[in-house]
Amino acid sequence: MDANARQTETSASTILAVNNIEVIYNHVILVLKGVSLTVPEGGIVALLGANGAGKTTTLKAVSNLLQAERGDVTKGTIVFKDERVEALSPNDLVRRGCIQVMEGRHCFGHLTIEENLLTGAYTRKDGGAAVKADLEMVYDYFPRLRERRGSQAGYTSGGEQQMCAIGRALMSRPSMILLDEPSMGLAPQLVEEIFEIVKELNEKEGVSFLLAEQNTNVALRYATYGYIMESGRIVLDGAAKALRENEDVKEFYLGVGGEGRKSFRNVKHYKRRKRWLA
Amino acid sequence: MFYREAGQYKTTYAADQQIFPIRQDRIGIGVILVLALLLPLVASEFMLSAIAIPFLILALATIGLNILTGYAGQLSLGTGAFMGVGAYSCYKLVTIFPEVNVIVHILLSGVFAAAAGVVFGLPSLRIKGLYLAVTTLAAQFFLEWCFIRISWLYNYNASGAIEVPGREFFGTLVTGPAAGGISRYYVVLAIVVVMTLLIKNLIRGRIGRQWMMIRDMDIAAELMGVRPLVAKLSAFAVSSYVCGVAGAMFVFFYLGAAEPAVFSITLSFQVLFMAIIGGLGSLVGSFFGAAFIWILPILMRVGLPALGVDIAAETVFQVAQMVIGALIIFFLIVEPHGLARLWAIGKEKLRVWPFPYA
Amino acid sequence: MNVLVKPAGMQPDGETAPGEVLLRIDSVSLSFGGVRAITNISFDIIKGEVRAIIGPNGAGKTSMLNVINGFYHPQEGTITWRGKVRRKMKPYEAASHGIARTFQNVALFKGMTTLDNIMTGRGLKMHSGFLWQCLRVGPALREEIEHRRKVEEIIDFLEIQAIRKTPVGRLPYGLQKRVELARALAMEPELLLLDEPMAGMNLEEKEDMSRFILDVNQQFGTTIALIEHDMGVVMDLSDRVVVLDYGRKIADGPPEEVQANQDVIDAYLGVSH
Amino acid sequence: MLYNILIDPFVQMVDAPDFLIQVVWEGFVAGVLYALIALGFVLIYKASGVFNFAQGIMVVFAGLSLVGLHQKGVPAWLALILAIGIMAILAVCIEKFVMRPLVGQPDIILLMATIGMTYFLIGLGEVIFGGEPKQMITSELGLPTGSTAFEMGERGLVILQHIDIAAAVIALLMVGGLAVFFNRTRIGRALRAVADDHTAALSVGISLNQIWAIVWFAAGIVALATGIMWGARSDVSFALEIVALKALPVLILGGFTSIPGAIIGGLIIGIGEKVGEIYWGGLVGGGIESWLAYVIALVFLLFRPQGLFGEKIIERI
Amino acid sequence: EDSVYIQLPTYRTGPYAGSGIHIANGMSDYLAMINARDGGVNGVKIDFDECETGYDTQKGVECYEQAKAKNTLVFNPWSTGITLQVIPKSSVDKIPVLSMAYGLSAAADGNTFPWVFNPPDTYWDGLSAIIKYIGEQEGGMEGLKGKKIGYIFLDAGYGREPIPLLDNLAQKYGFEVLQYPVAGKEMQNQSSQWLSIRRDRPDYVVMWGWGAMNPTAIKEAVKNRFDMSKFIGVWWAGGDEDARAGGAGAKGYKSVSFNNVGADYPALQDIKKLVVDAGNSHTPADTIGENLYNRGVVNALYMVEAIRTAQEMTGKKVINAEDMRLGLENLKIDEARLEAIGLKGMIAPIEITCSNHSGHHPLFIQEWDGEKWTSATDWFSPLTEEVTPILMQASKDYATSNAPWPTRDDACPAN
Ligand SMILES: Nc1ncnc2c1ncn2[C@@H]1O[C@H](COP(=O)(O)OP(=O)(O)OP(=O)(O)O)[C@@H](O)[C@H]1O
Ligand SMILES: Nc1ncnc2c1ncn2[C@@H]1O[C@H](COP(=O)(O)OP(=O)(O)OP(=O)(O)O)[C@@H](O)[C@H]1O
Ligand SMILES: [Mg+2]
Ligand SMILES: [Mg+2]
Repeated sequence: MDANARQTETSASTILAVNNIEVIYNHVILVLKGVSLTVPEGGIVALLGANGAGKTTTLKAVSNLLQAERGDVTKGTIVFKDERVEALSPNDLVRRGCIQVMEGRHCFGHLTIEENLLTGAYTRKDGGAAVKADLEMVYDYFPRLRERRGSQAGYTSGGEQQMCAIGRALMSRPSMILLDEPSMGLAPQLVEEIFEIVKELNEKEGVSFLLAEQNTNVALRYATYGYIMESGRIVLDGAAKALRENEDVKEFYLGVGGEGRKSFRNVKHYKRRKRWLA
Repeated sequence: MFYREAGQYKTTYAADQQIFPIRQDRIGIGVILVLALLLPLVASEFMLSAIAIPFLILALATIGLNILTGYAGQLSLGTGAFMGVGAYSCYKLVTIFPEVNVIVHILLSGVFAAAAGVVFGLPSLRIKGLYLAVTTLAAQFFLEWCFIRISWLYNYNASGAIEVPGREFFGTLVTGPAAGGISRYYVVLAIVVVMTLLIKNLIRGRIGRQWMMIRDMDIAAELMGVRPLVAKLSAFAVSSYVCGVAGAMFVFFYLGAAEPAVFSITLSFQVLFMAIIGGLGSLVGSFFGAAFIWILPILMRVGLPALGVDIAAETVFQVAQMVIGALIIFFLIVEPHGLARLWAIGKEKLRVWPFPYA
Repeated sequence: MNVLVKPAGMQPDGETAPGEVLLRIDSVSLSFGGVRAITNISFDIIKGEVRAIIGPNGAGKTSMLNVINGFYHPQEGTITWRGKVRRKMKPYEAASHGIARTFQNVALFKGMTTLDNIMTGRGLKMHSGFLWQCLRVGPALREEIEHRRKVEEIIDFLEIQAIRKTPVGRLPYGLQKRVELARALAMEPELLLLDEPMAGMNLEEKEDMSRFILDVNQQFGTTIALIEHDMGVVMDLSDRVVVLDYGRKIADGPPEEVQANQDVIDAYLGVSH
Repeated sequence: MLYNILIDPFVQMVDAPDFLIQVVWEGFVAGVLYALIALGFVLIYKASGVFNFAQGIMVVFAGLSLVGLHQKGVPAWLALILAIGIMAILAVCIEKFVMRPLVGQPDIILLMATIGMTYFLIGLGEVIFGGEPKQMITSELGLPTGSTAFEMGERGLVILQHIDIAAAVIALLMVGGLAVFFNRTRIGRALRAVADDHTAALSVGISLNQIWAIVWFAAGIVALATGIMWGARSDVSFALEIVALKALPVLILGGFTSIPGAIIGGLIIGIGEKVGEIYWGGLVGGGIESWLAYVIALVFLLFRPQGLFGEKIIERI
Repeated sequence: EDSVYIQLPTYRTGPYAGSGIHIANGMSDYLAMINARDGGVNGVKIDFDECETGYDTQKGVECYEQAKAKNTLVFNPWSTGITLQVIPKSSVDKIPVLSMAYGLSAAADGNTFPWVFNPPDTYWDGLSAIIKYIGEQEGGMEGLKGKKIGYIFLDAGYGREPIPLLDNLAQKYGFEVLQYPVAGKEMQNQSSQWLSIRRDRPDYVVMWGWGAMNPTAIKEAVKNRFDMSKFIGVWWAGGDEDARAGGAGAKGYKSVSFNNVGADYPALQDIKKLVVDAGNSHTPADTIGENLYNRGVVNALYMVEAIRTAQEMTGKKVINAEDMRLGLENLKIDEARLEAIGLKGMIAPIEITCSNHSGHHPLFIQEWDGEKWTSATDWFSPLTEEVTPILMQASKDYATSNAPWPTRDDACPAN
């Protein structure tokens, strides 16, 4: 596969390179069957795919959160900033600038929104004033959070928690963010805003992103490169633009067939065959 | 290879809902039962009386606790006391109605334990999780105190202990000091097997599902029409019933006599360890856990000196304790969900064999 | 695809015929300490329709559902269910009133298999006694098999046969949502509350899910209240939409009308879709 | 009957105020000691959401190390330092061999692991130090051993043990210090985060290894202090491990996560059970102390299911 | 080589280890010394090992089953709880139970309990001796009238056993009994009990404690400034360490006893020389001669002498458990024999008969002088006449409540 061929010649401008990893849960369930991908320095890479394809697993493998779920990377390498990171602990990775926003929010329920955000700055050493400034920045991004800053996160609404989780990651001033389904449960307007934030951070501060996203439409609009996963393998990859033009992607992920957008009311109920699996 | 259900088709839901839908499992359990039946032929009196009988009884108690903690999610540290209620009720019943069959008394004594369980289960409606431990601890210590203080319970014996009188079942002596290990073993085996079967049925039916709903997500359960009061109290009742029967059996078929200290918090913890090590929410796990916590230390205590390792008795004891502690941690690390899950993973491995993964 | 036959007895007594108001919310307010989650909201749900509730994050949508099924008790206002003002009820009574729901943060019973999870939905319809269940003969066994059949129909309907015996904790998020729907359907509810059923799904899955929702609505006649952030879905599926913002109602009407409403665009949609 | 329950005890209290003071003082001291044990539990619970069953045996272990070293001829102050060192090693080992491999597991599993640790430590302690009780080296450590008696009225007498006063002072200092540590520092916030969600805490870069080592060490120090104080009252023996169970109602009453809760819960339980036992216990033959604490805690819980100062159990769907 | 097997259930761990260790040391060392010095009993080696019970009834039963499987000659439960467990079994398994001065008082009735022995005295003897002593202090038993006697006890079968007799004596002599139960898990937390004692101001306090309960009680008594000379414990509350825990304030504390302390007896010197100094024992040399150690020796002495008696009576060298019972039932150790053994003066001569398995032997009161135990009285007899009827009644009750209780197959000769 040409994607793999490209991986091997990891250039200096690559911030993250995942090489042919295999992940096994509970010692018996093989979930990732050789996944390779690269994120260029300062790039936004989208990881797309159906439910259960293994997107979350891939991100967790990178951030080393798999152990806590009894998953193991049994094969392959992960290189972040020219350093093998499979054996590092998650906090080492955060210190090196790579942070993950977990799927399903995972806010600290008993901490207030503000305390949640401050835990994001745990690894920072640059002083209270800088943290404070960033706190203001997050509040500016998500005014709703400012309103609810004193509430315990466990009581806030789903969307508020999602904002909190993203804000918390931003607080660590990362150089790379692994975003797992950032748009889940957010109002449409906010989805756009989140991606605007991604773009802004990417352009202004050079933060790289690897995002797993179901909202292919938006994701491919903002990403520079995309990978498509199916049951534990990468089945298609390419520049975002090229993917947007791909007929299959168009039909299955963007919902625009030959005759433009279809109504959800009129979808026919039959299983369609994906051409790349043939 | 050998452990695969390929080719075993189920054509009715009834067939699909058997306890052991896979033929190999059915064969396995059959073999185990036959071995259990044949055990007295080879086992010494010591093995029967000091290992097999208490193991079975404690496994039953563990099942009782598992109903409450493993299936209904209500942490209980009062198992010992509920077992005590069963034992003392049984003693009273046997002395008040000596002509009634002792097995009937054993089964009835659970009812009293169930009543106690319901009373102490009431706070569970408001109090959850670790906090619930305090009500069950209150039950533990209060009941333990009652066992000492209410002399009526032990017929005003000066010793404060209850002694098991000899009773017959179909002409063979099954309780009391003169009852042989073999007859006691068979009675215990029968009760434990039958009760396990009934509980298995209960667990996979509507009531069992209600318990698990409460355990997994009580709010969602309630919104789906489960009345927390009914579900929790029924779990307390059934669990205490089983523990009560186990308690009665513990005294009548194993100890032969008991003072209140037998039903102390130590027993509660012992049973809790069995439940957790075996795997919460698993009936086979209860047997595994009981075996691990009961049999292993005995084997070590008896086995180490027998191997010719020359150390003092208390050192054997202490080393056994350390090893058990270390093994508990080791097993949790290998598989936090207990021996039952380890067993399940083993079976899954066997199933996909010769491939390493599914 | 099996043909779904409307089971006998599914249609509750003729109290509310299609087209009549099934549930009416009258000037309901709800607050938690200082936080006002819902302020003076009124709207109704008509038997047989798909009613969408939309609004920005934290607007009070989930809280509204919680009020409807009795998990939250509003400080003010009345709720009329099938023409009768409903007294304050316990959450577990909602189910017997025929209200089922799915949850925003998946609330499956993690320790059980898919099959068992769906079977829990049949709990209220099973009545065999304790002793029968212990013995698992007679009524208990019959009942178990009969309901299993119902559950299998739902499994077929939602196309989740393959995961029948998988513990739900291991399923990917999207499938969990589908199992949750199956569980709610198993209750054969009159009113089905769906809280963001399609969050975290890709287009294909959303299409499937839409199909299921429409089928449920059309074939079983189940009334549906739907919270969803995907405007495409909302516009296509719903008959009427109520829009909340900061706990207040800012619009109510057919989808096209709501979509064009400037307040809604400002508060929620950003650019018009 | 009703008179005996409702009136007589109060008459007794008024009749002999000096005795009442003594009872309350004894309750207070017992409460302080309970609170010390509970404090160790709270530390671990706050930092990991784990109910550390091994706290009781850690108390014994710490006390035995201190006394055992002294018996081997080590001077008291050096023994104290070495005992602290032993607790540090223990903390690191626990973190490395127990907590780290079990990160992210359900609470009950971690609880079980601490039970495994308890078994292990009991065995180890007995192998090293032997099972016989040892006398605490109170005076060698420079702790006061005398007592002061206050005369009250013609027959009244209130006796205060100096060691008890010292225990109260040390407990208050520890509680104060730890409360500040938890509420005012960055680490404190991180600890609370860890208790809520291990995985999420990992994901934001909190080093569980480091935090757990610190906290277990702190719990070890608290255990040592507890061991010294309890040891001064009765001997240091493995029987102390059972007393540690008393910390449970204290903990539950105060709320698992609250440091001030531990001390207040301790005092309520300590004083409550002493007063209850002495003025009401006789009505049912005495010895009600064995369960009174749990019933007191239960009554409080019925009104506040999360304990007096515990964090509210979040129920939202 | 001929040998007989004896299992010694002991506890060197757990909450009661503080008392248990010394007992275990005494028993083992004496048996080891007999093997080393005399090559066993009449040339038959005593093969013994310990079985750790941790004072836990479950483990005790396990040890019993193990002992049974290995054909032990005799079983010494060393715990009242375990004793009660094994009493019913022993008659079926035909293993004599030697519960020296503990266990079930009623078991002294050899007609009802042919397999259980509790020499030299029962708990009821101990209690009656203490009351007798208190009476003497008060100038005769009439002096007891109107007195208040506090009874602080381990709230278990062990501590509760003397209560019926205590109530009985109270009625008879007109004193008042105040009970202060101490729960097993609260052993180290006795301030309530001692506060109550302070309030109630009993004239005497009698203690039925064991393990960690004893030192804690003595400390509390000192702390509460209770007059130590009026504080009297049962023999099990008379360990050296128990009293030592009270520091200087414990001076004057008393306990009833049936053995003298000190290591100057030739047999103990033999132990020191042949066992301890030879490195065949864990015993710290300075604990030889302490009260509980010596008591362990006495327990072992009974066993050895019973074996010897059994050998003489049966003419067999290697005896079995049933012979052992015969030996115990005819055990007689007189002054001459004690002298020969090398323990003259440590215990009073004893005699056990078929119908009297305890003997209700003389006792004495010992007093702690701040360093060690000293005798406070001469040997004197307990109130046997008062105790016997109650005892026989209790034994009858036991048999009826456990009907069908096996009757003795060989009736005791009436004596
Ligand atoms: N802890 C686990 N134990 C066993 N299997 C797991 C576990 N977590 C995930 N899996 C399995 O791994 C596969 C990939 O899951 P993953 O969560 O990575 O998918 P995903 O692409 O993120 O899906 P989604 O879009 O639904 O989030 C799924 O089939 C799932 O069943
Ligand atoms: N039990 C509660 N205690 C305190 N505040 C609450 C509680 N439930 C809801 N809230 C608050 O009420 C507001 C509305 O919450 P709700 O969950 O209804 O929002 P929502 O409309 O569902 O938002 P989203 O789209 O993000 O899920 C939020 O600000 C939330 O923080
Ligand atoms: Mg995912
Ligand atoms: Mg919501």
